[in-house]
Amino acid sequence: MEAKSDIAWCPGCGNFAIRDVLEKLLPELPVPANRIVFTSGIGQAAKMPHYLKVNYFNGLHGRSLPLAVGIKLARPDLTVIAYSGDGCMYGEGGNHFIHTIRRQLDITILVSDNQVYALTKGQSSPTTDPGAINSLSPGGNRNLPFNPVALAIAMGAPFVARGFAGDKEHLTELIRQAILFRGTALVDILQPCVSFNKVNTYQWYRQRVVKLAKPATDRSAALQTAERWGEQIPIGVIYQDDAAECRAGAEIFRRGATAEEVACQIDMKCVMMR
Amino acid sequence: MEAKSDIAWCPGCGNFAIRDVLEKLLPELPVPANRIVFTSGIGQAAKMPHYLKVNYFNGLHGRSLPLAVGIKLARPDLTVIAYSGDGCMYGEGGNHFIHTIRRQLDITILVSDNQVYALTKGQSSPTTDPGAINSLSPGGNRNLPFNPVALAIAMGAPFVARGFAGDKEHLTELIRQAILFRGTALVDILQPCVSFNKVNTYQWYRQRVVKLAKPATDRSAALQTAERWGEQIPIGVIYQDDAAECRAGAEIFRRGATAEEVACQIDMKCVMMR
Amino acid sequence: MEMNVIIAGEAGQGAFSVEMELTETLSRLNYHFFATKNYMSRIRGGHNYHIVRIADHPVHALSGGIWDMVVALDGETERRHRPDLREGGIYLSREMTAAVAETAKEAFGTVAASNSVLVGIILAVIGVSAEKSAEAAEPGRAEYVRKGFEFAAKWKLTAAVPVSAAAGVHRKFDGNQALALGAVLGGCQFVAGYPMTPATSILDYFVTLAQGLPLHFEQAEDEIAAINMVLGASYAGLRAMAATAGGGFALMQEAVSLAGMTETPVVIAVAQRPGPATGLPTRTEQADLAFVLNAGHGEFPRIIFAPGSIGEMIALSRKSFALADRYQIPVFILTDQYFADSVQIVEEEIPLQVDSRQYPEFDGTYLRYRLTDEGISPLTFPGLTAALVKLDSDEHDEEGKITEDRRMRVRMVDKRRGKRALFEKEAVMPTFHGDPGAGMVVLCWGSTKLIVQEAAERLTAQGTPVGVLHFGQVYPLTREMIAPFGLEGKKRICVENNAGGQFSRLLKSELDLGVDRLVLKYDGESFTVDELTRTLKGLLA
Amino acid sequence: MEMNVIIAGEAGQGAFSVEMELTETLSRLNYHFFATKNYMSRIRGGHNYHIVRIADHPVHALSGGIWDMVVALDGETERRHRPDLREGGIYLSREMTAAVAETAKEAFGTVAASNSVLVGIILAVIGVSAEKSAEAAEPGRAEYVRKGFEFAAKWKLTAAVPVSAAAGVHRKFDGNQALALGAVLGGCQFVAGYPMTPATSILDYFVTLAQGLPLHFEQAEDEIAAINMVLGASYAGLRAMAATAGGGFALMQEAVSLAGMTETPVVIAVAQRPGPATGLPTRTEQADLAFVLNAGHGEFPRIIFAPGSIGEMIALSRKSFALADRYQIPVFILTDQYFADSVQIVEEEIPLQVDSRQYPEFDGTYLRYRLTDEGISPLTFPGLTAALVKLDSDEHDEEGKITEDRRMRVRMVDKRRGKRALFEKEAVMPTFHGDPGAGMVVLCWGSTKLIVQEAAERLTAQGTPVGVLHFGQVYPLTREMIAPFGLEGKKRICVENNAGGQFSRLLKSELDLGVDRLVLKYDGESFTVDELTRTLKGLLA
Ligand SMILES: Cc1ncc(C[n+]2csc(CCOP(=O)(O)OP(=O)(O)O)c2C)c(N)n1
Ligand SMILES: Cc1ncc(C[n+]2csc(CCOP(=O)(O)OP(=O)(O)O)c2C)c(N)n1
Ligand code: SF4
Ligand code: SF4
Ligand SMILES: [Mg+2]
Ligand SMILES: [Mg+2]
Repeated sequence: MEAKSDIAWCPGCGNFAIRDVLEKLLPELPVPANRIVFTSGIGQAAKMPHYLKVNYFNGLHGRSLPLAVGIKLARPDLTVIAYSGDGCMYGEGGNHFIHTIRRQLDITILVSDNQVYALTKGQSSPTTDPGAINSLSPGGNRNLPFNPVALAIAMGAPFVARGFAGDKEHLTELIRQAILFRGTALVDILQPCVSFNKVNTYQWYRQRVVKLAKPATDRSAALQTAERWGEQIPIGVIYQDDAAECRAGAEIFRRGATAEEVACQIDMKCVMMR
Repeated sequence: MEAKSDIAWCPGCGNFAIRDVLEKLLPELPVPANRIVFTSGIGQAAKMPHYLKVNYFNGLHGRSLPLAVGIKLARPDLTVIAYSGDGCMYGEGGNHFIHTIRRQLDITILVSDNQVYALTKGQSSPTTDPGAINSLSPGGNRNLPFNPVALAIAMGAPFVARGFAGDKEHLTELIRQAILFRGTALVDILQPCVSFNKVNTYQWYRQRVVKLAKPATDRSAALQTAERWGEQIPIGVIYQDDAAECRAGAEIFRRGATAEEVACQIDMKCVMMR
Repeated sequence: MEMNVIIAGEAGQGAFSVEMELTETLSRLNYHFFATKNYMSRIRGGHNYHIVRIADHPVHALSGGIWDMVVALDGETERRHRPDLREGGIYLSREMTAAVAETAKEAFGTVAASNSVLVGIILAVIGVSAEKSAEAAEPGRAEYVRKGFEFAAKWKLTAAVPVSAAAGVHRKFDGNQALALGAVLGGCQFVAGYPMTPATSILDYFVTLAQGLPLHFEQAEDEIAAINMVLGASYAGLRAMAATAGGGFALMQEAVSLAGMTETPVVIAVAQRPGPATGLPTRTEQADLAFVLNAGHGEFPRIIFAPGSIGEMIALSRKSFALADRYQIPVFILTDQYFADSVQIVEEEIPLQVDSRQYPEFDGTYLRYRLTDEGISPLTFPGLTAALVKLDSDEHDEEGKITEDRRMRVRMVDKRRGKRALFEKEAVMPTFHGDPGAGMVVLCWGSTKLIVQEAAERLTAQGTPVGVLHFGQVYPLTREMIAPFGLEGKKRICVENNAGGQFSRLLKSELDLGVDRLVLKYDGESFTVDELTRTLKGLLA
Repeated sequence: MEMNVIIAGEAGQGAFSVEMELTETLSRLNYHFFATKNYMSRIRGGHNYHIVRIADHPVHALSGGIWDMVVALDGETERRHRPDLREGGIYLSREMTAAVAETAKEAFGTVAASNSVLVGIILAVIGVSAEKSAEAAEPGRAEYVRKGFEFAAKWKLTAAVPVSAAAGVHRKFDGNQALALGAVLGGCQFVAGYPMTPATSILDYFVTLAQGLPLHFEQAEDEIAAINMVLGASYAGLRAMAATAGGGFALMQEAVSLAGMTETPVVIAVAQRPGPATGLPTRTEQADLAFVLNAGHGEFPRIIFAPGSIGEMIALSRKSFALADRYQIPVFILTDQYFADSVQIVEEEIPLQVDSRQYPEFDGTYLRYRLTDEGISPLTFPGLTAALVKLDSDEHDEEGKITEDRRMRVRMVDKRRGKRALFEKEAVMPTFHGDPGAGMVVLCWGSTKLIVQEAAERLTAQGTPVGVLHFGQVYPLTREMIAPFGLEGKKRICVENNAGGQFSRLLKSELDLGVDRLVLKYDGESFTVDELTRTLKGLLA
């Protein structure tokens, strides 16, 4: 494994804690490393797979999810995890976020949510607090905050959780459950960025996070929990629907068609009117 | 005005009714035609501005909203209305839909929601019912439906309504209110497509629509109303928050800077460290 | 012996169905024919027309001459097409087709039957017997077709323009069906897409084939998602393709660059229509060559095919997948609305065996981007063995980890770019048609091939020998590709369906080959044989 | 007389601040200098370095020679940069800089003060007095700088490499500041963007200027939104610009085509970095020329500038807006990370008057796409008069309504493409530098200009006269642009910071001008004067 010094994060970055969690958790899963595939975008968070012993496709900023969808559809036998930052997953990749949920595939979505575009030096991300000041918002961020947890629940995601990099044990369990859950599972992880987010620090979160006892199974109640933010920030599984449908990928890998099958198919279809 | 025969819609298309509504309503607004700007994308719905006496920028598929944002920011004096279809606004343009709401600008979003990609001949759109069969989904549409009304409310839109092309009077009032509302206003309009949507017909909707007496002012209640679909489909203003903040555009049109102002600005800033 | 018929009317009036049903029946009756369509971007109304050229010899282009028969479903047809009816040609007026519809409704209880009745009339005109026609009719429509023969008899049209069947048993395809079939034969198992004319029918046909074959189609939320899904599927182990038109392809640019950087094999079909922007969404043009050639930021190699016949389309579409895998590059197939919507019968045999990927196995020391002597890194897929497969869109080292090392950067750039020299060696040669001794040669690419060839044949027959050199592979271009044809000594004319002469510029920049004259068309329609013959004649005079 | 100093260390250790503060102070002290940076795509750790070349004469490039002074903030510096220290050069070892930090912390209670102390040391080395330095220091940091003089005295470095101030009062800019300032001077009032290195600082500076000027910046959700917002703002009446890097620009392709079709004036700045895909996000390259040249599906005209000096950047960035408006086209400004991150002082006067749009008024008969004799349609904006302004991404008629008429299509294509002939007449001439009689000429474009020029000067001084022809306008290229320089008779060498020789291909396809030799570099770094001098010498020998 990597020496920590080869890892391109700042000392003290919340991503180290998340990496610790994954490094320990992944070998415990009932899936060998070579069947785990991470996709990621671009950003500090998106470098995560480079520091784990897994297959990965570190693609474009914002596009980790369609990569994951393609992989899962092609290879239902693989465990597919999309990993990226808040800017990548909810900003540039926002359209994929909402539509991937609609596909009902067995994909896990993990987000290092540091409420900032860190790699590009601290601009507002969709989850940045209103009023936050940075180079491109000297007068303060003017946008309503994007609530990924509420959105995922509203879009019909069957497993939606919020974790905190400052509580590794709790986070380990959330991620474990998310990966083992059969269906689209989101864990939005509160990840302190020591370089660019001087507000939402470890301490700030520690004073606010409250652990949920158990997930809501009612979407309306879950949405209300999801809306809570500020003095109290709920962490844990916020919504879970074990009965939700889960669509399987296509069982076609290494099953080429024969010339006869093609002949039959084109005789049947090709000569018929469309 | 156009002869109806010059309009590129099918006879009986729900868009004609919506056009009637707009044709009558726009001159009644306290804004002259030359201060009304429509933006639109590509699709049957997106042709709407061509058939009205307004300024328009008929842009790319999915991109009516960022055009509208640019126009409103540049010219707060203009009344800006983004018009498109469900595929355009919620599919290709999904990312703009969620993030435009976050900007809290005074823009009206009108959607001819026919639950289908009509111009390209009937494929599933985000609002197509699960199971619906068409050329690209011969086994039935497998995605969870996208609920624009719920999503808009969850994202914080302050005025969210659903209208029906089959009730012109009611629709007129909804659109009037949406345009006059100061803030981002969505009217998702149930629009029968006689050529490609044989399920959600005029009759089908007529049997189901129920008019809401008044909008919820509580988001949680509004979300529950928004979730209703099936035997009863609520139409009317579903959520309204008159107290919501509304960000004004920039008052800079035709106010060029002088050389002195520039000199002063670069002397002050340029020589300071960033 | 041939018969050119045009069926024209509003969108939704049935001209499209008449064309479909007619070509279907003609192919069962072993006729040679070529059919194409001209339609507006609307679902009902407007004015569309469908052209079927029926012949006793192979035909693969729009004649463009005057019509032997015009079938009017609307009033506009009279104004637009009747002037081009030849003297003594057959005109089915709007009143006559209305009478057909009336009768169909009365006799069969459905107006839709009138399409089949019209098919019957046309078959009668070319002299097919009522019995044979009824036999070859679509299931359940034999009676409708027979009714057409009654009309033909009444109107004295029977065998008015006789054409005999001579094709033998052959399959018909339109260009997009050929593309999709070629892909499936090339081992493509995964397509993700977002509908866009004129590429949608590629998706449609793939979905049709997927009904009975181990293929998957996924409708994406946008084109960016589509191409990234395709790259994900390719990485995971399936040969995969994206298909779209210019505007959709514009959205795929960043992912094309990603494919180049990660060396992920991918095939991308771009069906051209007139731009810029939305342009003329249902018309034709060849104006995205330069765009595809330079698609994606940064520098990386690619191959671009632009087949010109159904057979070539099937073959090159198939081949694209092998090349994409072998060189781990994006391979492009350029087509256009004209080719996509033209229905033709294929005289040659189509080999139906399905190619497939190789699935080499490696141990845990596997490096996705290993620098090898051959210049190509070993490609395999996740989950087959202990080997981990790591792709990175940043510049990377052999393992697939981000690197900022300058020397590694240079080695990786050289490796990627170096592949071009390898695939240049197996470039698909252009095809020469006509008199090799002719002093003039017409250069063309993509869908214009068979139009140009027929025009050249006519000119040669008229005493002006002309050769045609058609490029099915438009990039890369190598000196070896043109060496056998002695182009330097000939007068060179380049025919393109665009305004900028994009291919002629490429010939200049890649091969330093200038052309003497450009023949360009950019009104949204393809060339016709007649028109092109006239233009070339003017130039050669 | 000059002093080349390199300050190197991990990201976050302060080398960046030292460079910033040093150049700031040098510019107040009226020194000539050039500074640039070399940094990794990470926020902390790794190894970055900052180079400042201080001279008694104008310098505008990286010398690249051996260092006169190396300041080590980390251990890596010893290994990486000490070998290039000249004999007798100054080495501030890691221990020494640690001592500085220690002292700074003790004396001033903040480690950050050590950056200013280091600045003081460097100023002492070049022989500035402590008093003057303290006066020129950043507010509140005079004491820190003075402390640097104590260290210099202790280490016997005072005036070790003396350089005198000779620049007079001039402003310093980096390339991206120049671009943003030029835009504002050109009347740009609206920018929408999404952060992406190396374009982010264009946005940063625009935002800085917007603090006191009537400008608006909007941070978009993605690049597609950014460019569409920009087009919306332009349509509504503001001159507007988008700025991004290759990957972000890839996402703007469809909208570039939209600008072409709707004839919406727009300026797009593309700051190049090494690709493909994410590539080397913080390094430099000139490999997006072909991409920009062919950006957007379909055919429509464009202008591309690639300025080579701060003055030229300000002038051409300004000019872009006038041209975009006049011809209703997209105008591109190509820059790169090297230029973006290089800080230089500008000797020439910068005219600060702000250009503005014209707001012509029309009555209700206004047609946005009127076909006029001059070949340009009248441009105005909504809400000024009764005129309605209708833009359409489909092919359209004069009013701006969708049309499928073939003749109208051809007229509109001809109108759009015809604009090229008009703006070719006001092409920006390339600039020639050096001996017009030299038998060899080096062709270059964009950011390499001043590096190539200095290399040519050195060669000329060494007895090998070389001319340099730099293209600030890279497209379109016309014969008139090169006519005065007698290139045909000379040996032509093209220098490019890419692997593909993209500009040389353009010279071939546009002007039929071949080059004899290519000098390419694509390891992520720019050329240095030393390196280029050596390479050119090799070629000329
Ligand atoms: C298309 C594109 N746009 C912009 C960028 C530049 N970029 C790289 S990382 C990043 C922001 C990352 O933010 P986030 O996803 O929150 O990750 P973090 O660095 O905060 O972990 C951006 C804008 C890019 N690489 N590609
Ligand atoms: C980038 C891009 N992708 C695809 C298309 C093709 N296209 C045109 S209209 C349309 C669907 C329109 O659906 P919707 O927005 O619901 O409008 P409707 O026709 O149903 O009114 C599509 C996919 C396009 N024009 N541009
Ligand atoms: S900038 Fe922030 S997110 Fe990035 S590595 Fe540093 S602390 Fe972590
Ligand atoms: S296809 Fe449907 S939406 Fe389009 S015009 Fe016809 S009825 Fe209306
Ligand atoms: Mg982040
Ligand atoms: Mg629709």
